[in-house]
Amino acid sequence: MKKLIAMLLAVLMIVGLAACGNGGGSSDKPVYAIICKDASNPYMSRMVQGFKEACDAIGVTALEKSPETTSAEDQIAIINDLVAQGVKGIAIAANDAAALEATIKAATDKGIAVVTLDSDTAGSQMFVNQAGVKEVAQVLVDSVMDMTGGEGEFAVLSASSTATNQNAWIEAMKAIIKDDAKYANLKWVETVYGDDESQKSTDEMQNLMTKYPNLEVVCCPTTVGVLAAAQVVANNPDCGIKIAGLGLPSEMKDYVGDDKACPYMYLWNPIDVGNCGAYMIKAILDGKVGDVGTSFTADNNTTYEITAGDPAEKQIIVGPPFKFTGENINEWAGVY
Amino acid sequence: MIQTKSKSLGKFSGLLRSRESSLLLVMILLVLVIQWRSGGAFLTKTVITQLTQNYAYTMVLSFGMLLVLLIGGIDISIGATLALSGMSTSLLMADGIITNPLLAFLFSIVVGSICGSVIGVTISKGKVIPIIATLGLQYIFRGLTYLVSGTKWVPSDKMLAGYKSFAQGSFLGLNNLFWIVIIMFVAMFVFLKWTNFGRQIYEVGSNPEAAKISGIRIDRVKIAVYTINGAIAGLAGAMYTSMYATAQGNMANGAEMDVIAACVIGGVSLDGGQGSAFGVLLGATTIAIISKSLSLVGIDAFWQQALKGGIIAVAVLINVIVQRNAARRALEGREI
Amino acid sequence: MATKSGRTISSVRERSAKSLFLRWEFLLVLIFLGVNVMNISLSSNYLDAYNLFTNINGFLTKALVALPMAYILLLGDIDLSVGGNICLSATVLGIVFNSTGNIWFGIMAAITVGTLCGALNGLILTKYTELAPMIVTLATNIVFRGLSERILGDGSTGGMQKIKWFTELYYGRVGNMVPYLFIFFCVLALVFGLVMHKTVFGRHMFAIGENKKAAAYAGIKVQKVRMFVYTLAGLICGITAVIYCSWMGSVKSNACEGYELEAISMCVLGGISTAGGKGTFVGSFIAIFIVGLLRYGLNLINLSGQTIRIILGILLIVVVLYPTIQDAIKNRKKKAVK
Amino acid sequence: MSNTVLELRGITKIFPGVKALDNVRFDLREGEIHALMGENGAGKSTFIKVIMGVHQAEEGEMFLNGEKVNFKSTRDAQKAGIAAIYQHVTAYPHLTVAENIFIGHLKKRFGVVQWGEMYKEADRLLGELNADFDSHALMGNLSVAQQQMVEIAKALSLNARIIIMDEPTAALTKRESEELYRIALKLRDEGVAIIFISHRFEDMYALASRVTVFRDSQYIGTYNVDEITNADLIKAMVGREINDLFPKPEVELGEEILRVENLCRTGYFKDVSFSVRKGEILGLTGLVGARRTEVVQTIFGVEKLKSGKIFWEGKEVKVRNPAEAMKMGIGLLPENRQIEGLILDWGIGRNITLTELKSYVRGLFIDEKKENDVSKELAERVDTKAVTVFDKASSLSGGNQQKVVVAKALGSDFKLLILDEPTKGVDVGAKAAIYEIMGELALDGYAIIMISSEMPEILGMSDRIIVMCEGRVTGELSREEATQEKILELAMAKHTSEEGGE
Repeated sequence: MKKLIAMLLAVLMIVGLAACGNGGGSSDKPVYAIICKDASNPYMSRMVQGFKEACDAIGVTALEKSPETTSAEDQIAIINDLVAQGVKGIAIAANDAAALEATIKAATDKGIAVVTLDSDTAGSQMFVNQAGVKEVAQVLVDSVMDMTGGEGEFAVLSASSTATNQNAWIEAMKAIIKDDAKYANLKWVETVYGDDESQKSTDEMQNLMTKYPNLEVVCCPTTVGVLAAAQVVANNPDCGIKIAGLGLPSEMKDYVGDDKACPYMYLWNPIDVGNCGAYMIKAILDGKVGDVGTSFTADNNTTYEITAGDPAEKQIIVGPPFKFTGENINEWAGVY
Repeated sequence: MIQTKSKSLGKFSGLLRSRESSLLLVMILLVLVIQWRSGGAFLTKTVITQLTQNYAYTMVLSFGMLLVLLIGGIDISIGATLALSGMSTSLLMADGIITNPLLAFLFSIVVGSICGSVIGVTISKGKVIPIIATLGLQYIFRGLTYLVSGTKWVPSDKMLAGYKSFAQGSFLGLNNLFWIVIIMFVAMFVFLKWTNFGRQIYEVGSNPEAAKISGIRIDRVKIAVYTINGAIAGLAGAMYTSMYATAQGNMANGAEMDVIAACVIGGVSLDGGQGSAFGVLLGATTIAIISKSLSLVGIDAFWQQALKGGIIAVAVLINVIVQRNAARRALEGREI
Repeated sequence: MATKSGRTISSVRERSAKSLFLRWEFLLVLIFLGVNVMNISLSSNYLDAYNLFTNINGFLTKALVALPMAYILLLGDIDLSVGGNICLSATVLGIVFNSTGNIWFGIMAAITVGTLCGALNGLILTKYTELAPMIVTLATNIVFRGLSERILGDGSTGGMQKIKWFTELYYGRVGNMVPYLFIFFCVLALVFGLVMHKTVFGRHMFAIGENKKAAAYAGIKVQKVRMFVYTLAGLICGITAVIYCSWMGSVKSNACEGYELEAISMCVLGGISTAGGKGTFVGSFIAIFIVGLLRYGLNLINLSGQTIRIILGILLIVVVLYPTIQDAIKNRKKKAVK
Repeated sequence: MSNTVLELRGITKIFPGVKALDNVRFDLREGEIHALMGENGAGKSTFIKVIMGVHQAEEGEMFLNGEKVNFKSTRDAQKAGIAAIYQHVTAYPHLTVAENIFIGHLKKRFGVVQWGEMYKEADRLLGELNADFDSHALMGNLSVAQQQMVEIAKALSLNARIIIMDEPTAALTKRESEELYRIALKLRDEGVAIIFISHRFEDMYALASRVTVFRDSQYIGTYNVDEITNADLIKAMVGREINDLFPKPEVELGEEILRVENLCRTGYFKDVSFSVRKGEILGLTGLVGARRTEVVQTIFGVEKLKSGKIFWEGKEVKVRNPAEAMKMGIGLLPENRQIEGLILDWGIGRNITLTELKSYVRGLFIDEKKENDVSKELAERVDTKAVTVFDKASSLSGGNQQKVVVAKALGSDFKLLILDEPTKGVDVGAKAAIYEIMGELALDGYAIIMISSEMPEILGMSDRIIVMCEGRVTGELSREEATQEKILELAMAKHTSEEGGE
């Protein structure tokens, strides 16, 4: 008999444990959900912050979901859960450019508005592009151009080899350098992958410095990579290497400035991106979004011009990349 | 009767001695090949210091794993223990509760040893198979790391200056972290060779039944070994966070695989009773050299993973072939 | 040979009701019901069959590899290379499909590569029996994933979703409700269960897991069985790769990470003891759905992925500790009696 | 009369299903070698384990130099000055000889192990025993005899006042045994009390002053060695006349079924040749380390052969694995039943049917009903004491476990049965039953090879006896010409056999 009681206890334990979860899913206000790329990325947490602020303004409940691993499979599982919960809109930073299409289509068929932000995927009704792929690539190439003084060796330290955003920017940078003779004597020595992990990014950065003694600039189109690279340069000041790329001001506060490792860097306000994502969902649900080429005014009374995107058909640009220099870095460090 | 050839080799006896000297030979050969292939870029002061600094924490972890393997156990949760102890220490530093670096190191070690003792009790008193106990606890510790940090990072500017500078500092030309490795190696060598408890670990691993009859309390030895292993993982957590000056949720993900490989290459047998501190030091250094030099030698990023797996497999096969020959030679030695 | 003292031995296995209750599977059924009760009470739309099946389909790819993993654990071995194997097989499918333009070649290639990878594990482990399966399959896992990373570089191979019938493998449903994959999984699980419990091969696996030496002396070709089981695991990885491509449409080198540990947890939860030889298939079958639906339920109440991992970790440890707790209760009872 | 050093009274030890020791008495005087004799399974080894604290007796008391003691582990016994040398040496293969000697009492100063001192001391002890290896050797590389010498050195290092030797000469050659006698007598003269366990009379006559006999886990009596005759001692040990114990039926021998010619396996045995005929019981005997088990393992296909020929029913055959051997009709009952012969956690029914599972398949699946019925019939045929076919093999006594293994063999139609130490660790009652079954099998036309190191059993049951020593066949004796002395002489005659060494 004692064993039976033990068994019932085990079951109750599980039920009790789970019941203490934070609240049921069926509150009356409509729910907008946001899905990040993975669970531990400060850029993503700022984007979620923006998304939540916008949701409060619109008067809907915001719901943040992050997958266990940075993979498309986990994101698909989350989308299915959200559809089952009957959320009204989903904003997703896709881990794969194609894999989510069928699942998103199943959601949109059910009238759920699905937008992508930060990194795009097929099937999305609208890509909230923080800054055009070409614009980002252009600013990165120009920074390298400026920091090398027009010619010299430079390398790229990217996130993981499967990161859709970074790969798109790298392709665009290659195209820009090939088309314009101005960049002819820039020598792109190598592209290495830090997998968005401090240790691997540091190792790859150190290897670059050893393999290419007269390397002048390392361009890091990822917030994790740029911080690791800046730290390596700061730790051996006489290496004479400059860091360019995209970084969070709060992270890079000690490393950005004229005499510092990273003269200047670019990024955009992830909070704006999150914010804009929420309003896009509202706009789609209200049927305001027309075809490519037209424009509309969202509830945050800013007008957006719809341009053709790839792989999502429609995309809007939140704004040009923002430049952080020694002067304005401290001011923005508090914001994000 | 067989006459053992120990007399000619001086104090140390046969087989164990020869495996470590052959491993040293392989390592030296490896360094020479890398030096030649990388055009002399490997054996420079900067690369060696980087190598000793970046891989100090895996070397330290390998000594902890040596103890666990010696008693015939296994621990695949050391990556998660490292992350939990490193993250909790960094969080307390960010909130200003821990103000001096030494206290931070001690706190991290304490958290690690708590995790280790939980594993020890589950395996010894709970009679759970080591691979399954550490698999389950790996999920729990990794989940706690994210839970404790609320999936956010601890940025570098929130870390104590003294804590970060410790990792960069050096003493008598050697990096501080590498000093920890040296001290750990000496301590482990003395502990395993000259202390009573050290010998008991070999006894429990070599012949558990005989050890039990002769009055050694097996459960106590197991709990002690796993607790020490946890404490070492805690120390490695502090070393990792001070070295990379940030604390991420996914740090040291998969570190346990490299550490097990280092021990196996270092001649430690997975069934217990066989292995030495010197062998593990060589094994860990070999793994560090391989990981560090792959990109230096111009093997492109995409071959690295495949090559690393191949090298582990080859090292394991060589170990078995050496053992088989020794057994066959012993058989042929018997006069019939 | 006359029977000596006429002592008779009964050969009828009587099933006492009590013994049925105390079996491991009953506890799992209890937990399974508990999970469902919890899910229903937590969110009303859990019972929506369509969404339920969509979610079940989500974890069936992991569940497929749990089937051969049960056999491997039964033998007292382990296979940490299933994740890498599926990733490599899926990569090969994508590459072959894109180069030949014919999906059938892709499918054949994926299944062959998967089976060969499994056979490679088997070959090494049966030729060098002293090698620990954990370290060998750990190394081959890194090699398989490394090869797929080498082939794909920073890109990915895809476009499989353009073939309509191919995507139906995963998304297709009978009567727009029960997915083909679910039916395929249940049939495969039934076959695996019957082979394990009712056939000579299954009994041999139990014997090997329980005592390798006694099995060898009883004329069982131990190494042949191990070789077959590892190759079978490879075959199932190949098939899972095909289904993965039909589901995802494209493959990256970080696909299927962690599948091996998930599969092992499902089997251990199902009562397959890692010391080999014990455990039943029904237990693992139920455990697969316990893990899958528990995750689904906890997701429904929006627990973060990490908290779910903690709960699964705790569940795994509690379940494995259960026999020891049982013995402790029994001993205390015995001590009290004496 | 020197005073009593160790005394045990009313010792009873119960294992599941069997009473290993039943109200046993024993006393040991200072400076005395006291022999403890009895058949296999009489409880000698269990008694020693009770003294050493490995087992705790349910009833009875132990007195050391007059005061009551109770040891929880061998470490307590060692601290009290009692050392034991077991038959199956419990060594640490990965560690050096020196460490094996000083296990549990490492020489330490301020907590630091003094290796130099230990190696020196170990070499001194080994020198005293004039061992031909030194303290740096790895224990795993040594032979059984060498490991035994290390155990003796260990006892000396504890300067124990009481030393227990469990069957020490079983693995030693004549020269090594005499060496051991010299050491034992030297220790005795230094006042050390020794309990010497053996079932070989010449050990007892050479060393002991008193002898105690155990039979069926009971105390029979203690006698002065010079007052008791050989026959009375055997009668006390065996409890019955030899001849009526072995019901060996007269069987008319059939034609030759198996012949092996100069089988060799590196490191184990060389030029082993013999043959066996239908209905014949061939005894294969020798000391521990004679490699008899390895020979039959090779015939049965568990291990590979280096060279030599095997003829089955006249034709030369290659036996690559046990399955092939069994298909031909060769069955093997392995030496240690509990590891190689049975799956302890399984029911006896499933154990019995394991080898011939294919014959119980109906359609695709195993017909469990048929399987249970056949296993019931086979188990009853060998009169196994069990309630149901589902009783776990581990719950049975040694004798019954052996009957299950025999029942398993009867399930297949073998022509040759190899029994490796069939009655080891089996109580006397079950022994008689096993001999009976062997007799009946011979009558049924089975050829039987019986490996045994018990002289009465070999003499009583075999038609022909092959004697081996250290991997070589040293002689063949017919049933009529065989005596215990001749067998022993051949068993220790390394390389002195007629056809000259290698």
